Amino acid sequence: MKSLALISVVITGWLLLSAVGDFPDWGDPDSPANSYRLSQHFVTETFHETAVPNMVTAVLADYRGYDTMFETVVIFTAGIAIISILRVFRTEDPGAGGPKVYEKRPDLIVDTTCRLMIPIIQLFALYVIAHGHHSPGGGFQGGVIFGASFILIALSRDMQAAHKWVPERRVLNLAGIGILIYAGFGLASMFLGYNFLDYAILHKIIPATPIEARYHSMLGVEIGVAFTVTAIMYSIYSNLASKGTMKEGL
Amino acid sequence: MEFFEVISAKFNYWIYVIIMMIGLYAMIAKNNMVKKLIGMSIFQTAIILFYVSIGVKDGATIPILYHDQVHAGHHHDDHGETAHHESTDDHHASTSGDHETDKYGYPTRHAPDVVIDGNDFANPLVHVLMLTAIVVGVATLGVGLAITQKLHREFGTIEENEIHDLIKSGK
Amino acid sequence: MIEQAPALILLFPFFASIIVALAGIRVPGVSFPLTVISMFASVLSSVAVLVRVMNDGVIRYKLGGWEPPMGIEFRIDALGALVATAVSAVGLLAAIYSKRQVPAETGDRVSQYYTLYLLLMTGLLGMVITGDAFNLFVLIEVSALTSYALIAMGPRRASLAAYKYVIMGTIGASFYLLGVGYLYIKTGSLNMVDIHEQLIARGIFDSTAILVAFILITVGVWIKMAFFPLHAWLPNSYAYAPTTSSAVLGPLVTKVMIYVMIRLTFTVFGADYTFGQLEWSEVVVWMSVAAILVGSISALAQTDLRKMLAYLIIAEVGYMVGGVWLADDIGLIGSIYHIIADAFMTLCVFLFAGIIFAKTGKRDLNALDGLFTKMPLTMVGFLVGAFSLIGIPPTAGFFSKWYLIQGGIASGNWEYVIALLVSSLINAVLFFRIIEIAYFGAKPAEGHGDHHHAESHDSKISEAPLSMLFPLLATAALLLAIGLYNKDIVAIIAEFVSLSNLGAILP
Amino acid sequence: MSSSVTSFTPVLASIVSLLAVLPIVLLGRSPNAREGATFVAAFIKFGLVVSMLPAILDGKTVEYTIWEIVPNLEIAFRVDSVGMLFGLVASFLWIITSLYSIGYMRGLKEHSQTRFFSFFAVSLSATIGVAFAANLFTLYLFYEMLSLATYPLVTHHQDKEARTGGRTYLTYLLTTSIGFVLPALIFVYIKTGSSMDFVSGGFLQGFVGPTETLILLLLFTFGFAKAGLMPFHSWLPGAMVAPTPVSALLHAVAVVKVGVFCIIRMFTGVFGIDFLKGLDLGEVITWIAAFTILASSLIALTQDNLKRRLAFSTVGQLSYIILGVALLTPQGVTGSMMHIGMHAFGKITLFFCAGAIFQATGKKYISEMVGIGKRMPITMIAFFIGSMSVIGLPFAGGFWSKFYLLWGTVSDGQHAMLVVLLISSFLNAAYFFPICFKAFFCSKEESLFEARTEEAHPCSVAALSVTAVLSVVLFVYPEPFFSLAEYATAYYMSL
Repeated sequence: MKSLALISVVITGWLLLSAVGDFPDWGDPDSPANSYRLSQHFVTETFHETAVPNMVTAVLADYRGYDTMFETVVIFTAGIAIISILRVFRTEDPGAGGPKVYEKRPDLIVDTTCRLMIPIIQLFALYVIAHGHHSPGGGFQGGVIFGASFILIALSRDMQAAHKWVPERRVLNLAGIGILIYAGFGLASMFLGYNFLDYAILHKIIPATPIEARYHSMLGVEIGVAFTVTAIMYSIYSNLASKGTMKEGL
Repeated sequence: MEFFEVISAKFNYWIYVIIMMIGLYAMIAKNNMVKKLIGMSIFQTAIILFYVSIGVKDGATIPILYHDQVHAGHHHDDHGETAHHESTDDHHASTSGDHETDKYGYPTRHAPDVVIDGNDFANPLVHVLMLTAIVVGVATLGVGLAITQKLHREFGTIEENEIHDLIKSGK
Repeated sequence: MIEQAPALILLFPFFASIIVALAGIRVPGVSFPLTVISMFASVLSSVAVLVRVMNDGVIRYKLGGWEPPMGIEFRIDALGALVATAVSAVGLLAAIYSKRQVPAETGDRVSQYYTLYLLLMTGLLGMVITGDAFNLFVLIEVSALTSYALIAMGPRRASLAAYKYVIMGTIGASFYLLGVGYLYIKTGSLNMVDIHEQLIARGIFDSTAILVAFILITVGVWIKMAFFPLHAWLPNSYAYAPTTSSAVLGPLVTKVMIYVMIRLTFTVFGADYTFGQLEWSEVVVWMSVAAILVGSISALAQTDLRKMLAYLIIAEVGYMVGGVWLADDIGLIGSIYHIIADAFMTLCVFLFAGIIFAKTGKRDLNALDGLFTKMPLTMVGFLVGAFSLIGIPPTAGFFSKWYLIQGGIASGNWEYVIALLVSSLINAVLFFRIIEIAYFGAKPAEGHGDHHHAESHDSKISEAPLSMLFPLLATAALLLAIGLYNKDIVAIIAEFVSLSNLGAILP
Repeated sequence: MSSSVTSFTPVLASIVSLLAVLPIVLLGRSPNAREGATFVAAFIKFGLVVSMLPAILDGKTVEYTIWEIVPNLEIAFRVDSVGMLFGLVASFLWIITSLYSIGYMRGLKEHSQTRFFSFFAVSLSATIGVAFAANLFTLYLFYEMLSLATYPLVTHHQDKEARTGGRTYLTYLLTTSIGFVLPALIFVYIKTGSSMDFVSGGFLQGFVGPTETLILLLLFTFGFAKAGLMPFHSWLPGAMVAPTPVSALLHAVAVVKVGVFCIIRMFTGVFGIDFLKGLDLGEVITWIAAFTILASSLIALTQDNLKRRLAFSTVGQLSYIILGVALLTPQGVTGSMMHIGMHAFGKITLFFCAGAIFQATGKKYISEMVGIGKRMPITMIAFFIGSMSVIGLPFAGGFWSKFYLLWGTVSDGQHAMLVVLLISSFLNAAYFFPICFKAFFCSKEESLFEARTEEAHPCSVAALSVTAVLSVVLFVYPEPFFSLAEYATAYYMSL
């Protein structure tokens, strides 16, 4: 296996390197990728067309919003997949053969620190989500941070404590609702007579110009993404950490 | 020195290939399933490095507009919006000269006065793409780990050859 | 609503999957009907799109209203519409079959199963109709993740197979992603048609980067379709997955990847580049010959029914890859026709294998002992599928072979023709072995006297329930229909092939 | 023969027995009604075939195109004189065989009789389909259908022996048809780009070179392995595990005759006699056929199992037909076509007799049949007549076809073949006459049977008597076959 691996690595590496000489220099503003109308359009026109100063957010949630919807679906799929692979609904035989799970005693320092930190983390997460139009951030980033706050609860105390906040069903609901929010914007555009995910038409139902409708819808879909990511991040953690039993974590 | 020049001009691309091959080697050669997944993670991260390298522009900053550009834009926007609410017809009459509008009277371009230089900002597209790739990487890793855990639950080991032995011996 | 039909093809299963995920966990009973209804709606949308494509030509559906290449578009030509119809139809039939088997084989995870199932269909249908190279990657991953999970839901050997699939699948998808990156770095575009135009406009067909991009994409897609020698992940995955999973994965995943290969070869790189500039047709055709022979011969060595069928898929992949790389009009028509035909015949035999497993609980060929008398209708459905795989007229499989062999002869690739014929014969041996067991019983009587031995076995096994029988027989009927109306299907395919410019580059 | 009539009759003639499967299956519970359905279908079929006879004798053809299945290629029926000849023989003998099988199957209380009669009907459908096929593609379609439809018949007993026989049967037939005929078919399609209709003088001329022609000729000749040309003959003795009515109709008439019929079609309608003559390719096939004739006759001599001896005899007789066309002379071709009919009647009589003996006494081996003439006189007289016909002696129909074959060899100076035919006739006599002789003329001590007359089931005896009598009648009045064969020869050799 080792020699096979070495051979394939050498061949692939040689193949990839052989094309490097053909690439434009690193950082060359005139490279095809940077000078073609695609990236130029995204840089120069995004603000005019969507009113979002953060081009990445605009491209993510609008120009390539369809991709992003499926990105969210990928996360959602991963969550469902892990549940379907790992989750044990029957109660007998918890964590057979795995490392022994200790019952945690509450630790004052860890507990207090986390108590203090978690609200701040969550607040920051909301900021990242909401301010994604103007600064680095967005639904994915904020969602991960938010999800991390729940994971921190589970880590600092135990999984049951985290479950009080986000029981399994609520996790799944959140994840599904997140995607529904995203796709709902698309569907709404469709019902109003435009193509799927063409937010501009939503100005008919929100008081704004078409360009502002895009701006606001993007915030909406980012919130949807954040829902899903938050929920699934926690779900992946809790399943993996409890070996699918959802009883006790690490 | 010539050689060094060649390398340095495309430094990132060389590095990405090397990182990627480390990952690929681990994916194929390692026997431990978690190590394989780590290799997979390295492999995917290398691709992210590659893509992000494409989008770099000398002398450009992150693809978010400068504050004053946005501010100028918002200024126009606010103005337009107020006018719109107060008296639509007036607004049209007064702005049709310098702002294009569509047939419903909505502006076709937001803040048309703001001038954005294409060379000021890095290519945003690759970042979007890589956001997706990261997400995919996380998802695959998660599923991979879940399957590994299931295998561990069922076979009591995560060494591939041991599992093969167990299957062969009919357990 | 007709102009929205392209999006509806995948939006129906997509929304249904979310609803199943939300509602199914409370009321598992809604999962199955929702799945079937949404798949049915998807079939209708596909047919509507197909009709529209045939009348008005290529449909371009701009998602988000953005002009490509800025935004993502669906670009559905005759080929895409045809494959989408086949994919959604297979999805519908396999879904109907799963009614009883999902609760039986996946226990308390019914809603998760159907969620994943619908997401898989969403991914596959999305792959077929998208016109964006990067979006294709995302959808490949959606379908891949769901496949991993659908396989891993099986018994314990399935988990190991799924793990290998994760590793191989990730390498394949990553290669594809890298290839797209190489294309992007040279052209700056992600839209398939636009990439092709840029390749021409910039005159960079000689570039090494484009060559490497081509290799990466091709190899990546080959891994995903289990083309020999990159097929190692497939047999166990499909053999040990729950029968409902393999009934949908077996027919669809490899076929859709072959569609993707055709799409990328002809739309992104263009026939001129692939067959004119690169002179690899010979090599790839020889590889496909190896795939066909290895697949068939390995299938011969199996005693596990589904594993045997899984190896046959590898051989069939060889048919189609070879057919494309014959660089011949008719060969390409044959390949595409075979995508449709093979999707249904693989479905047919996998449904059969599923029914046998459900009824007897056994995986090996001896489970079929004397089944002709016990389950005659099931066997009839199976016979049609088997005849189609062997290539007996007038089933669909005969006509796909007809076109493929024609392409092989016309392009002078006799080795491919011989491989096809040999594989047909091996298939005949394989399936008549099954037919013999089902007809004579596992141990036939020595003399003439004991004619009634079949009845003396345990007679608990009876005809399959309607929810299993209907998809099987419907598939069998479709196989005959696809065969008898092959001319109309080929007319649709020819629409695509005539645009592919393949005839012009031939010497 | 330029004028043609468009009529649905040929299609109907083919599918009527296919449609009959439905009533046969539905009436499965009541044997009399089921057999009634078989008979009705058989008579309708024969009637439909005969109804087209006047038109054919008028020099017309009856055509019907069902639909274009592959671009430029149609599923189409066309009845011409050769097809008519074969169709007449097959559909008529189905009636007789149905009669016989009723006796045989009931007499032996066979299982799964419904399945048996259903597939029998399907096989007949395919046979008539082959006979009336207008082009190579349609022919191939029905040829394959016949292979598969006869499989359950061959393996009817569902025991180990049947499985082995069935395996051999399918291995040979499918290997050759998929391995040889299909590529040749597609090659021809590509080269000519035509609809592959059988036409006078063939359609290959001008499209393929001499080497390609030779390869195609060999692929087709060996590919239609139902013709039993050596070395692809061993499925035929293997298939003798089938119940005797199956052996009789399928392996003396329908299946094997479909094989030679296809080869005749190849020679006359695809390659064209003149084209082959120009390339001098007939000789290759004549030698293969000659070898098969002699070898199979010698093997037949050594067989003790009556059905196997008949099988090897069939292999040899089939090669007569191939040899006849391969002579590429008008008389040879006429002789071949006539031999399809003449040999069918003779051989089916022999098979019926073999079955009747098995049915009445359970004997399969020739060595056990000493003195059987006293026990089953009608059967053994029929056997004698059948033998005469197959050997080609006067007072039986076989004489005429053999006469034409011999004439064919002489007219073109192919004396080697004349010798082959004569030796073979001698060998035929050598393996048939001792059976008849020992059946009747043996001392009381030698006889293995008590001296009481006990024939088989009356249905069986009636059937074999009819065919035996018809064999004789065909000597006196060979008319329909004779003129049909003459017409065909004239048409295909553009005389």
